[in-house]
Amino acid sequence: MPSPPPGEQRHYNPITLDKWFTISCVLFLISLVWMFLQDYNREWRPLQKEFRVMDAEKTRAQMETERARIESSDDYQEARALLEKASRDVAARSEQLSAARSERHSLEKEYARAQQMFNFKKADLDAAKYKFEEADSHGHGDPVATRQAMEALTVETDALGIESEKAQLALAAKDESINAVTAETRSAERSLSKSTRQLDLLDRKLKALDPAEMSTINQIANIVRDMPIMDMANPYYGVRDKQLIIEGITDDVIFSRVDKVDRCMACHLGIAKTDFADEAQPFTAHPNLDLFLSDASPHPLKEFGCTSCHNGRGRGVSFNSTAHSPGSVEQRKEWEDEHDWHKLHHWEHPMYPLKYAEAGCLQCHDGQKTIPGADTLNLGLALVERAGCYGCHTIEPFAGRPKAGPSLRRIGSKTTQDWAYHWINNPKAFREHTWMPSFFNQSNNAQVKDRSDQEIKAMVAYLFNKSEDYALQEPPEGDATHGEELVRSLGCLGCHNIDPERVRPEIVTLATLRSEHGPALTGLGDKTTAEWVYNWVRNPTGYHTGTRMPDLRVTDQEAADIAAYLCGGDLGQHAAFGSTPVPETDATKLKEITLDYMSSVMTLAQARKSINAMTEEEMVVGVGERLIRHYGCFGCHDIPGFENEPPIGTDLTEEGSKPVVKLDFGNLHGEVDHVNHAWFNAKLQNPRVFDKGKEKIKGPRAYLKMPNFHLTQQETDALVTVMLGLRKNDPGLKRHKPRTPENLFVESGENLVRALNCQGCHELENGGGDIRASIADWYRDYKVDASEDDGADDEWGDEEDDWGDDGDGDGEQDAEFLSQVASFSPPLLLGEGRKVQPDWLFHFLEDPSSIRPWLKVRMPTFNLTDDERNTFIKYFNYLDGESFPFAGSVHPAIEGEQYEAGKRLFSGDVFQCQRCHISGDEMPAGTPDMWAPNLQAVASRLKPQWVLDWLLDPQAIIPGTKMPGYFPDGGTSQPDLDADAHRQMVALRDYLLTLGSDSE
Amino acid sequence: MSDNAPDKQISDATQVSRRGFISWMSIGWLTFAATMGGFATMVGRFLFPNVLFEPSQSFKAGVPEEYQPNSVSTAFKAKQRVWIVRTDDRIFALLAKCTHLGCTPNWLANENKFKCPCHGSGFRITGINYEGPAPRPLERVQISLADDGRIQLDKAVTFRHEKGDWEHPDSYLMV
Amino acid sequence: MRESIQHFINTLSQPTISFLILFFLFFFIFPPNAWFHRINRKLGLEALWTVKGGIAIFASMTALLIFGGFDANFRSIILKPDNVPIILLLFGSIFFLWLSMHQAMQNDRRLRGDEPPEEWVKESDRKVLVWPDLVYIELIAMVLCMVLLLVWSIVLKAPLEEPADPSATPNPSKAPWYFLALQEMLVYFDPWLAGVVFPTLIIVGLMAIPYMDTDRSTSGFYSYEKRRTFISLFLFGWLVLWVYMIIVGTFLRGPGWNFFGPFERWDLHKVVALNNVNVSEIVYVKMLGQTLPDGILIREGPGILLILVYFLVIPPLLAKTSLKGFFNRMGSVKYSFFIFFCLTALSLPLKMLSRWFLNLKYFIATPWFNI
Amino acid sequence: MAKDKKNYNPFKSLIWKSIFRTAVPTEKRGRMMQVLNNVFLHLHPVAVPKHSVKVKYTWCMGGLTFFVFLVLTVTGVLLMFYYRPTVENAYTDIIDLGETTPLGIMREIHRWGAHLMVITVWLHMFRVFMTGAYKPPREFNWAIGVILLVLTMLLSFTGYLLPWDQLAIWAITVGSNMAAATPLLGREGPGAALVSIGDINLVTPQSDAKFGLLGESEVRGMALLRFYVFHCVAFPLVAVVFMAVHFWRVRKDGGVSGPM
Repeated sequence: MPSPPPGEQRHYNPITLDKWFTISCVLFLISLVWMFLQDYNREWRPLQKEFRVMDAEKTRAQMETERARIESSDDYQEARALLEKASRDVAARSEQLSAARSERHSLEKEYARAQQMFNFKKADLDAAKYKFEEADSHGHGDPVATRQAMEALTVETDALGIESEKAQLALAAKDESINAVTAETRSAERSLSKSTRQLDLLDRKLKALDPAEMSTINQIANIVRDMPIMDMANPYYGVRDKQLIIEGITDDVIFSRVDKVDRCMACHLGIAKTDFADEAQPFTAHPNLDLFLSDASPHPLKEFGCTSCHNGRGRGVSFNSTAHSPGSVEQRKEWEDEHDWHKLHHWEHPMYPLKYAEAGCLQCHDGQKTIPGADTLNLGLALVERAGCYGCHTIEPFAGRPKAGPSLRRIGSKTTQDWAYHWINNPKAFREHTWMPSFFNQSNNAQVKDRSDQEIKAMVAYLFNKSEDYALQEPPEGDATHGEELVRSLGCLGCHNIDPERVRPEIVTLATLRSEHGPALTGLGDKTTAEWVYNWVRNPTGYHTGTRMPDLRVTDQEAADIAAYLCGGDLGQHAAFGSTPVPETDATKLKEITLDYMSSVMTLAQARKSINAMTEEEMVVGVGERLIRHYGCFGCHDIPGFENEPPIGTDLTEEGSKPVVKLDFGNLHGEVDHVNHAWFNAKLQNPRVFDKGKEKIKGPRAYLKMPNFHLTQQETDALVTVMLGLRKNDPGLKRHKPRTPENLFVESGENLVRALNCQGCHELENGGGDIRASIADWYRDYKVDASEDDGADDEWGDEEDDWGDDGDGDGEQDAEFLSQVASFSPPLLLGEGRKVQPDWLFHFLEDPSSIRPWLKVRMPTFNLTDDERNTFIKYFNYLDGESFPFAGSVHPAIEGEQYEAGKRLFSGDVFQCQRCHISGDEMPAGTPDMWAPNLQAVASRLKPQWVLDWLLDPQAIIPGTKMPGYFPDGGTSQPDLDADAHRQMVALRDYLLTLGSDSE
Repeated sequence: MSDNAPDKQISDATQVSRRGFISWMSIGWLTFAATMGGFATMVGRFLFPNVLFEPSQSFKAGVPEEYQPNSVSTAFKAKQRVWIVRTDDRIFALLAKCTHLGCTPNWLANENKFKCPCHGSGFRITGINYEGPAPRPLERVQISLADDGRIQLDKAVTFRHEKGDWEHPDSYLMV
Repeated sequence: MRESIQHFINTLSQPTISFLILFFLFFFIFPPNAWFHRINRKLGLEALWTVKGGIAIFASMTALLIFGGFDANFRSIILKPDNVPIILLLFGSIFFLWLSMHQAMQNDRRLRGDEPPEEWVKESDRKVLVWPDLVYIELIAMVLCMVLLLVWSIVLKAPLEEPADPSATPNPSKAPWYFLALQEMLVYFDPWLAGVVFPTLIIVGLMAIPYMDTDRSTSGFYSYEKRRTFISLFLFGWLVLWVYMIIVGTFLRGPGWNFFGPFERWDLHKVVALNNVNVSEIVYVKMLGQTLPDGILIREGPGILLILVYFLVIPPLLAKTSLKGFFNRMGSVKYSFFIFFCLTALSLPLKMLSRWFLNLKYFIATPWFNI
Repeated sequence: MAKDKKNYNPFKSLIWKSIFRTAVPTEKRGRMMQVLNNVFLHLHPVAVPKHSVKVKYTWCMGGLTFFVFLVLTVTGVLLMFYYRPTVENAYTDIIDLGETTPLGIMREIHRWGAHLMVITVWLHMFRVFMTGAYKPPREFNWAIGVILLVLTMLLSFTGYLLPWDQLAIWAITVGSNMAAATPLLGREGPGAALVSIGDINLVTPQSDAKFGLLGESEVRGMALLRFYVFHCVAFPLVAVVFMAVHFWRVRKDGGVSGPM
């Protein structure tokens, strides 16, 4: 070792170093403490504390109520009195009791001793048995000696066993005598604890919740358990018991799927507690706990968790890391202030904003068109159908649906080229609420109006050039007045509007959409001719085989009347429309457009050459075809030459899971939020909006071309909900799908119901029968007419004024009027599956025969295939929970006691069925609004079991029906068949079943 | 510390009062030691996770009325290894784990006993051992009524007869 | 005003401009030989390394950062958690550059005055005991380092993006920041060169430095004048080809690996024309007005020739002319290695320049490899 | 006894002495012994040239690099308790480190520490260059230093994959694609076709340099495992060996460099 060099040996002043060291160590300690605190003070901690206080308060209040309830309850008082008395009794016999107890104690000791002796001996015996067995069968030892030993032990053991049993019996006897004394006390105690059970539970809960209720040592423990570091052991606050691991529903981590872990309840602590329904977030309870979260609901919390429906990052435990999404700019501002909210990048599935929350339903309920409780989503799905989105966009749940618009195959017979030009140019000008969207004069192409005009003209030229012939028959002279009555009474208004001034309701519902199922019937005289309407109404399929317009079986004269009404007068004419002249064909412009389109599929030189070889008409028709292909008109319309075109739009089947980066925000990155729903919203509100600022850079052919449907904000929201719900699904959800075979049949039935708009006229399980309002309208006039015609019957005459203003009339008359309207309206189809026989329904749908001859409304003939009719049968039956083969048959006797009884009950002497019911051709007395369906059809039409149910309690099946209940509460007023109500009903039913065959 | 004399060779300029020297240095080292202790604590705390992914020790088992008097429910044996027993007036839960060597006994309803297949230990319906090698009665687990009135079981807390635990109010439910 | 400054900075920071400025200014700031050194002195650039100069450098960097902080685009890039170390690196490397140059200037002044460098101490009181001076200093440094790390960790959360998805490439998709200089090289060279050959040469070249610069007399103290050639070349590699490239790669490369100024929004749809040609096309098509010949050797002949000239003709030429003294000092073996590494390093800026101004893609383009 | 207690000095107690052998030294010999007798401190010589204790000269960068390496080792070991290198668990484990794991800030310390280490290594190298300290006799230690620099970056790079997020997989994909471009040995590298016998090509996507790096032809689960092992075991081990050589050579080559 070198010797230490002389001179100065320290380079630094030690004090300075110490100071530096001290300062850095203090900083070190501070940063460490800071780190601990950051780790400890998680966002959920203050919330959980707050919740604990709230919960304690609520529990205390509940306890008060419960205590008051118990105090005043007889059970409790009784039990208490009983207990007091019993305890007094026991106390009186306390000496006897304690003596007995001490006796029992010595008996117990005796028994224990005897038992032990027995056990020991028995063990010896078992060992001796084994020894003997070894000696006897394996030759290890002396079989004789061991056998003797065993036998001797057996005797001893038995003796000891008897002794032990005796001791046990003595003990049992003593027990019984003691129990006899205390039995009353114990039973009193038991009933007392039963009546205070709820209170005890609350008390126990409160003791765990509220430190004030705790013992001192527990108060200390309550503090210690949640201190930093100490909270590793058994903390009160935390995430551990708030975390849900949802088996089978998974998060996608691309290479694999992992079970969802939801920790939402770290903050949303009251989510499943009914008493937190009115609290503010984050403690508020989930709405509709019967449908969601509760164990008995179809969506129990443990099985579904939160993010499987709502999306978001379930593993997060802070406001931001869970990917909450604001639903509006205001909410966003509020969150930014309150929670320092910022978008969680890098999570593909942010939470649905509240207003789109129903999107989550679609993951499992993806085949259904109406999902109970999901009104926004249902509206969205209906809008997709009505607007025909699936025409241009493939959307799997809507695959195979008919095109949304009318066929243009024979347009030449229907209207003129000029009208068609004006219509495409601006459909809204003709009918304000039409579902035909606007392609032109939009934000991105208004400035190329010249070009647009030529484009429209070219498309129209193509359509008329390719139009097929349609032989129109000459109509007879029509009577517009009668036509009006027909339109209003036949049921046309179930699908069509005829009010030119119609104001669309502000809130769109499924019902308002059903009334827009067909086009509004205004301006028809402008659009087409009475001749065409006549031919159309007479035979819709004659014009277009695939049309959804059903055949109402009108006579030629009726058709002519309807045509006359629809095409004439104010209703048929549209003064302002088409007043501007159609622009001239501009050959240069046309050439330019043609070149534009052709150059995309061939070289410029080739395009020029072939254009020069064309006549102008060839060019117009040719470019028209290209334009129709470009705009995708064939998505909604049947157009010759476009029978097998694929849809032109983006596939939307999984649009909801498309990454945001794949959505082109154009120049609107600052104005539209960078999230998918904001993009969808902007796109639906104005489909061309993302071309903003690009009109001059892009050529018109590259313009965005989705047409504008002029949707309201409410409609847009509903559609955005659908879009968000169209997602790549977690395969794990399949197991939760409500997809039994029965449900699938119901689903396909629902689709048919929607396509045919059955609910426009009939009320079904999920609503409908909307036509009733217009029936009421018509009926008001009809009633007046009838009273004028038949002066003798003044029954409704003086009520007339009351019906002028809705709701002004007095309640009783109101109800009566409504019930009259009801009997002129299409029948309710509630419980139809339980009611009618499948065979009958099958034939009825093919050829509707009149059950209710008094009705003016006509069940139309739909062009249904056998398959579709079978679908209806399955739909109605499975909807009502019927099981295959859906029909039970009964063979009624036509003589005997029962038959006679049935006949008597049926007769005018007893129930007077025929006073209201039609029977064959026999009409009942009274006015048609009192009539009821044909009883001769019972045998072929109704299910026997349903008839019994109906007779028992008609109100239960159709509330408000005029059918009287003859068997109130299952009893009867008639003496027949031993006054047995059930037998009477069967007899009556069986008699009804014979009616049809009787007449033959 | 008191032996710490300043180095004699350090120049006079660096000599300072002993007090200042000691206090700077001691504060420094104390905070340093405290911080090191903090780090050790941090490592210790780190080893105890805040959330668990193992099956929960506590579960719910229906309402008391579901159980018949003097019967043994084996509904939770497979998943939770627990029998729920109802005597005349009590419901309690027995851990299905033989106190001999930890096998899972079977409930033999006809013979009214639990019998362990491994070494033949037998237990009465109450859980008391009466035959075979088992040294002590079966253990009971904590049972209580939850807020919603259903039975709540927690296997993390057990009660032993030989310790007199079976009279603990959490070891049974009165019905 | 603010916008025009932002626009100015955006324009200035384009690689074509900023790199050119740096490239040509660099050797005046860090002169590799006496000629440059004279100009450096004349321009008074040494003032950068005085205390005042240091304050000025840091004040302007901080001012730029604060000015940029007002802009959302700038902020979003700078404050990305993974980009924070680059700010640290930027400030750190400039600070320590200043510190070392500051001390080097002081020593140079002393050496010019025949004084020993500051690090030199009389033999007699040279040594100082490790306990406690050194270990104490070390401990303090460690504690402060830990404080820095803790505060950094508390303030910034480590990033976590979407789950790994091999079917969805993020745009831009970047290597870790310390490899971004290599990724930037990939724009100009094929992967086998930029990703394999160059990194290997960088490592080998670094290791080779002490075997080429063996003058023991100038070790152990800060000095610029005594070692100006090596320092200048090393700093060129470190600051221009490494740190500058990292900054460009991190802050100024956006979607599509397109260039974006610090105040520009990262537009996914930015379109930049990338029409590149090879040497063969420049020679045969542009200069001679012919079509490309069929024979691959003839076609690529000009490129091969260029590269051969670059690596085989230039070194002896330089050895005979401007680097004569250098060559004589080092001997031919060391000189060959030295000039090879220098030329290789220089090939990157040369390729960059020819890409920008000649739209050059490859010197040699064959079906098997491209250079 | 009482007297003993009064003058009780913990630095002279049996336990203290058994650990440190000397009391807190005050005189020269003690100070020397302190360094010699301590396994951690004896990396240092007993006495060093004066300029090498100057922070202004050394910037402490080498020592800090080693210190950050130790911090990374400790936090890395702790992180291994909560991280499973499988495609199912890796990503969610990292989420949970941020959400529920107690003191999950360990991940931040580890990540930022890794960045810090890259910076300190670079600056250390820069300082060594600027003082000309790489020159003989230290030229070999400079080479070792270059290897340690490469190892540092490889450690950082392999750790980058472990969170198994988009940042990770694509950084590693880009990086490993360079291995695919290795001349002769990479599937896309120049001359790969030459490494064949007859019609049998030996460099295939299942046998090239990239495959060797990943353990499979594209970045998937096996690559995750392989990088995990590289990151947690292989590279640290190699780095420790080279560090030992590096430190030893610092002393053998005459300590921190200084003017002649």
